[in-house]
Amino acid sequence: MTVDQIIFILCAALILGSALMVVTTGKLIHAALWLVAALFGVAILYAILQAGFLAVVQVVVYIGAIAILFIFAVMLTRREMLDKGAQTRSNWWLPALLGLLILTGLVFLIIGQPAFGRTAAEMPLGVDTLRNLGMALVSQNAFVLPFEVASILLLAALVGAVFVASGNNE
Amino acid sequence: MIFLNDPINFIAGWMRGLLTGWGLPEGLTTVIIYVIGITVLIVFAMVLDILLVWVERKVVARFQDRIGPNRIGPFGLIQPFADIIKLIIKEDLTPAGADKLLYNLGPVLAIASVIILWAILPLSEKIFGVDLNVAVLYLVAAGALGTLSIIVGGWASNNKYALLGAFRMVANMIAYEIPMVVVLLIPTILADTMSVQGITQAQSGMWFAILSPLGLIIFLISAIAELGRSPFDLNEAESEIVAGFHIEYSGMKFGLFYAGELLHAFTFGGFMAVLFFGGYGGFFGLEKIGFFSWLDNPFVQALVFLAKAMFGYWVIMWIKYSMPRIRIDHMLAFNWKFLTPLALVVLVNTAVLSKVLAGLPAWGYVLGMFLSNIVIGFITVEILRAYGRKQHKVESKLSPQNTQNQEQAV
Amino acid sequence: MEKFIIWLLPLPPLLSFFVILLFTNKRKALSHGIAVGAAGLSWLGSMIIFIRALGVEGFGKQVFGSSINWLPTGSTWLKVGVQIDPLSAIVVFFVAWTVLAIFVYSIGYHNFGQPKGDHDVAGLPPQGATVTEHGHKHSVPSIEPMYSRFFAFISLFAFGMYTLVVSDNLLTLFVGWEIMGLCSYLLIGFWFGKPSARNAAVKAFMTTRIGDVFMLLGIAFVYSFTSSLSFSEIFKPDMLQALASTPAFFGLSAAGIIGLLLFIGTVGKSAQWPLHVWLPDAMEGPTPVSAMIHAATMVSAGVYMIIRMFPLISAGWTEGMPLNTTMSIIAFIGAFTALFAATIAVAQNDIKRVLAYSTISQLGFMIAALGIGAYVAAAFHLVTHAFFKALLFLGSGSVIHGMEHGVLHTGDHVDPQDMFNMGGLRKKMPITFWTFLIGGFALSGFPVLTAGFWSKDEIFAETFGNGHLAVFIVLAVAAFLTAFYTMRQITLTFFGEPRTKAAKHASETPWTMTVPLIVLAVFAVGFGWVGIPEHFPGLGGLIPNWFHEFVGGTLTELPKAVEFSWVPLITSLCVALGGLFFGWLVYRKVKSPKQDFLQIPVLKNKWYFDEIYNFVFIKPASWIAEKFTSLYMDQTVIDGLLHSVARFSLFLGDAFRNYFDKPVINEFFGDGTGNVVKASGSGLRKIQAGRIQYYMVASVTVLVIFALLYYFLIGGL
Amino acid sequence: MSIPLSWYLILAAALFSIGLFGVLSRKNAIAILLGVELMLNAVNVNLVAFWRYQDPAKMAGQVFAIIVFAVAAAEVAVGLALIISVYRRRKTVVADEIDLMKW
Repeated sequence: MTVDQIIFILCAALILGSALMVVTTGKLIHAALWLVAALFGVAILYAILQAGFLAVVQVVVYIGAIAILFIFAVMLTRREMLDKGAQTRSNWWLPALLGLLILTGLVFLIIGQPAFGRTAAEMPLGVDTLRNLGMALVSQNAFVLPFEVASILLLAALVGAVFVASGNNE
Repeated sequence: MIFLNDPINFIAGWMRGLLTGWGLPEGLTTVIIYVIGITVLIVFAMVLDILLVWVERKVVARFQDRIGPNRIGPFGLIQPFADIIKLIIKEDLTPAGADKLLYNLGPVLAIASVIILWAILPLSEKIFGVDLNVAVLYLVAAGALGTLSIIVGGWASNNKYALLGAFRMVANMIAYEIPMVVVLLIPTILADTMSVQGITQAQSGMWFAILSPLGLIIFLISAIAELGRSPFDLNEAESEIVAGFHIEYSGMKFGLFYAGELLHAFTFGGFMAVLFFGGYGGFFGLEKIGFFSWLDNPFVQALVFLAKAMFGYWVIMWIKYSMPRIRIDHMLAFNWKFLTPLALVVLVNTAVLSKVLAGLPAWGYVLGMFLSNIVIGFITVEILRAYGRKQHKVESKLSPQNTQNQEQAV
Repeated sequence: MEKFIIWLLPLPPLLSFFVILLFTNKRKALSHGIAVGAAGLSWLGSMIIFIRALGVEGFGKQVFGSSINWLPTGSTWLKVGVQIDPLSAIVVFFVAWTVLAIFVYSIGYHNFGQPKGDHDVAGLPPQGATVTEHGHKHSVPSIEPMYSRFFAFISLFAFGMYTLVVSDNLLTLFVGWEIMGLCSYLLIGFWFGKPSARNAAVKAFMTTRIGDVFMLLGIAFVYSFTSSLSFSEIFKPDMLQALASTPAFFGLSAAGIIGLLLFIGTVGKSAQWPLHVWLPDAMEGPTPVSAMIHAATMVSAGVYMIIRMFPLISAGWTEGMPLNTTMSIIAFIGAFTALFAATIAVAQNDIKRVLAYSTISQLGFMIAALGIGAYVAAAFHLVTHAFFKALLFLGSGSVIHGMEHGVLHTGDHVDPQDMFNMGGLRKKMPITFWTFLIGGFALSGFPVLTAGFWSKDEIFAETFGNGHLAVFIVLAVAAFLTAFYTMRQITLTFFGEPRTKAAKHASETPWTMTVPLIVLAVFAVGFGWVGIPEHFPGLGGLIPNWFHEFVGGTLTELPKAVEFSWVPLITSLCVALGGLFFGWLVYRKVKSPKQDFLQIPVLKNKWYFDEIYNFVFIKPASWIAEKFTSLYMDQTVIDGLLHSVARFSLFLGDAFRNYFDKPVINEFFGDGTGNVVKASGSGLRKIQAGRIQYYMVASVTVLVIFALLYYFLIGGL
Repeated sequence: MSIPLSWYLILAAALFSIGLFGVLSRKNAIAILLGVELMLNAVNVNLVAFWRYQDPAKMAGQVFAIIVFAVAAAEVAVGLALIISVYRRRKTVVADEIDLMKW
């Protein structure tokens, strides 16, 4: 077992443990913070995968924006719930069963594919991933259209969210 | 002489030899060396932090025409250590109804969000934590963690002032993050890289502060807002919400918030030095002359860097102790209606000009960039003046004194 | 650089059309500002192109042009593009000038700056407004109610014309051609409240359509033969050789048939016999329209197109050889039209109709010249004619305008277009008089000074020099008649004493109308001097025969300049001066139509062509439509068939309804299904909890079940 | 890099299943959105892992991950706005109580 693998397993434990806490913990604000931990673990995973840019963006977007939004939403709506009572539905066993079924199925399939057992080749020298990514996002022959569409989606979501949440549209 | 030229690698090599000599495996050695390196960096930052307390108090005193701490040790240098001892032995209170885990997590996150920034601060060409190729973005990401620490601390205190302070702080940070990100792109464009080493080296001939003075000013303003220092210190506005998000904290937990803020300010001074003042280098080509080649020594560079960072820190303090606090709505309006658009204009200007002027000789490039900034600044000031005059007219029309005059005239 | 300008040439008028139509319809000043501005932009571009073209040595061999792939046709592309060669450069030159002049003229013509009319409605000419000035009322001209729309239409027209001229292929040329046809229709029927204008519009549209259909056939034929529509492809020497040597129908070669089909397009567009009938009626439109569309540009476009296609028509023919069939037909129709229209023109009393027939006649001159292979002469006359005929039309519009002013002033309702109601206007309208005189002299071919002389002289020289005597004589007679009716018109309109009160009170028109007149008058005089033949006695060689060199360069080999001969020159002098003299002599005393000995019915009624067409085509067509198709076919046969089908269907429907629909469908299937659905619905509605997570659980469950089934039954991935 | 690709895929599958469980079982609408975020992250882990293991010179995997970021941000912004709006009118964020659309 190499250092890489140890780090991966620690990281995976962090992600899965936090994720389990997200879906099971009683206090919603804790769930949101556990989500932050899980997302942080995913960011580390990206760093291990040598996608440094994505790792940092994961922190900026998920922890800096999305998690904060969640915490705000929890704070703004806590009066009624007050985190009392059961937080999961009474028939929680059915989703659990479904999740387990899907997990076993997927694991079964993944293990069955020998191609998935390989390890990654060394990162080729001289490949500037960040520059490539930037060029891919704005180059005509690559992804400029999806990129622009995504930005329009974000704009629309921004306007929509402000309108829906502003409360003046009674 | 090797130690003097490349201290970090020298020590690392020596330790690697030592540890592998003890029979430790290669991988474990690497991990141990990294852990030691990180620890040293953190210790360095924290010791510096203690000194900063003294610096802050001395400088404030001078601004306010006082002497400052002067009893314990020469020039009161021992004063901060005494303060620390006091904080440590104070009673550590946890309010009733507080969320214990989060309440304790808050200060830790606060200081951690600052310390992780030191990983990318290049003290010199050879002394640095790590040279990330996304360092500029990393700066923003660390800011996000800072936001999180404050909201966690404010929420967990179970105190309405704390929560209000946290809300204000978050609104503040999220808002001012936008001009900050935009303006961070200016050094990125000018240096054609996001790595801080690259940005520093790109400034060996000319500081970006001269190529983009407006970018520097916007960065400074949004950095102050990000720090939550006066005039943007609404998160702890004493007259309104007592002490804001850290109202319930006492003892060393409060000390961590306080130390975090000071170190954060100094770190931003450092980033200002790196992004706009050439970091550890930037002697306008002086170091290439044989007589001045000692400027390339890592320790000299580190000293230069710390001096520049201290200058930035001093500017932030200068502003803090000379400006009154502004109102929350004014602060947000200032950001959304003025700073963000201006930052975008400056960014577009820089991006376009850096391509347009690329063919010119160096002096033409620098002059063009500088003049374009001056022109934009002039136009901005003129627009603000026109707006101010209009505002003034409207207000004078509405003011009671004026109405009285009119009534008398009638 | 030039390429971009050429691409951009047609654009300003098009933008102007849309902007006026969509945004500035209510703002009159803005509308004409935009339209004139757009025309000005195109004018500027045209001048730049023209001047640059002058600077290129041997321009005919290295033209400006560029093309883009437009429509994929199998493995190849249909290309569209623009091209300016010497011929189109010269056409762009006069189009730009006349279009700009007429745009400006239209401002004054539609009474811009005058008050709104008292009873004016959209679709009728303005009837005048009453204003009170210094305490007493009087009538003044009123502004056109559809002012902005007019400028939108003429802008669209200008777009069509520019498109046609800059095209490097038959396809876009045809597009421009059809846009102009549409605009012609819209503008002739601009005052659609007048039944005569309506009918004239329909007539013009239908008549030119006949030509256009044949032209489209010709284009299709060209494409099927050469797989290309661009001129440079078609005019390649081996392509022309192949076209000329391939026999097609009626003993003609492919080139001949194509040329003939395209020529029929020209016959329609340029109003040649036998499709000439629409042009005189088109004078129902506003005068700027008559000047621009029906004198200077659109009808010239027909001639332009056939000149452009000259290499195709003359494929296999070289100078000095006997004419091929197509060219003979073209020469015959041109010469015949020239004479025939001239005879009608001498008997018309409407000032604009005289000019209309004169236009037909002059176009005949060009066609005839082209038919005998005088390429340069035809192009030369095209340009000079465009200038002086636009000038004459605008002058006549100015006269009518002045007369209308008199009519409104006196309240005396006389026809302001009838020349017998005028007289003595030279003192009332001096600028109009002098410019009209210049235009008229140019049309008559007044020697040496005027442009018309030089271009007409070149046609005479070519016909005579190449031995086409019959054509020469016919054209000479036509030229004599031209001079004669021109002088008749000038004499009746401007000389003598006013014959009505309205003529007495006519007044000069505003500067927006007179300035274009002066500009065009300069060209009507000056443009002839660029084409003085080298061997002309006295003047020849003083100025190099620039026009011949420049335009001739379009062809692969420069056409030979014809040998100088005294016969055509003297003929030309005689017919011009003689016609002018006789015209003045006969009409200086004439006071009313009764004293006019040329008011003979056959000429007055245009050789009864309208009546003949009415009898031969329109009556039978309506008879077939009304009697045969409508009464017999439609009402008896088709309707009867339909009625019986309907009756049978009714019977069948009834049977189905009573014996099948009601018992089986309605009660069993219909109500039965309804009941089943209702029952199951009320049972199933319990699952419709409205709770999203129920739905999600259900869908995920189904997904898992199907995945398992898929895996185990079909196996693997 | 001595980690097999399948480890990443199994981790992503597990994360996805946990997220799915959260979405299906939690009462609070905000908690459901938290589950959705976990599922989106599982997808992103897969995308980035395949990018790294397939051909790092082709950026499609990272680009898709970035677009997923954008979509996630948009989804959270609109979703939370809706929840807050619903909360204002109905004083509840329990998904089962937001059932005006049922029969």
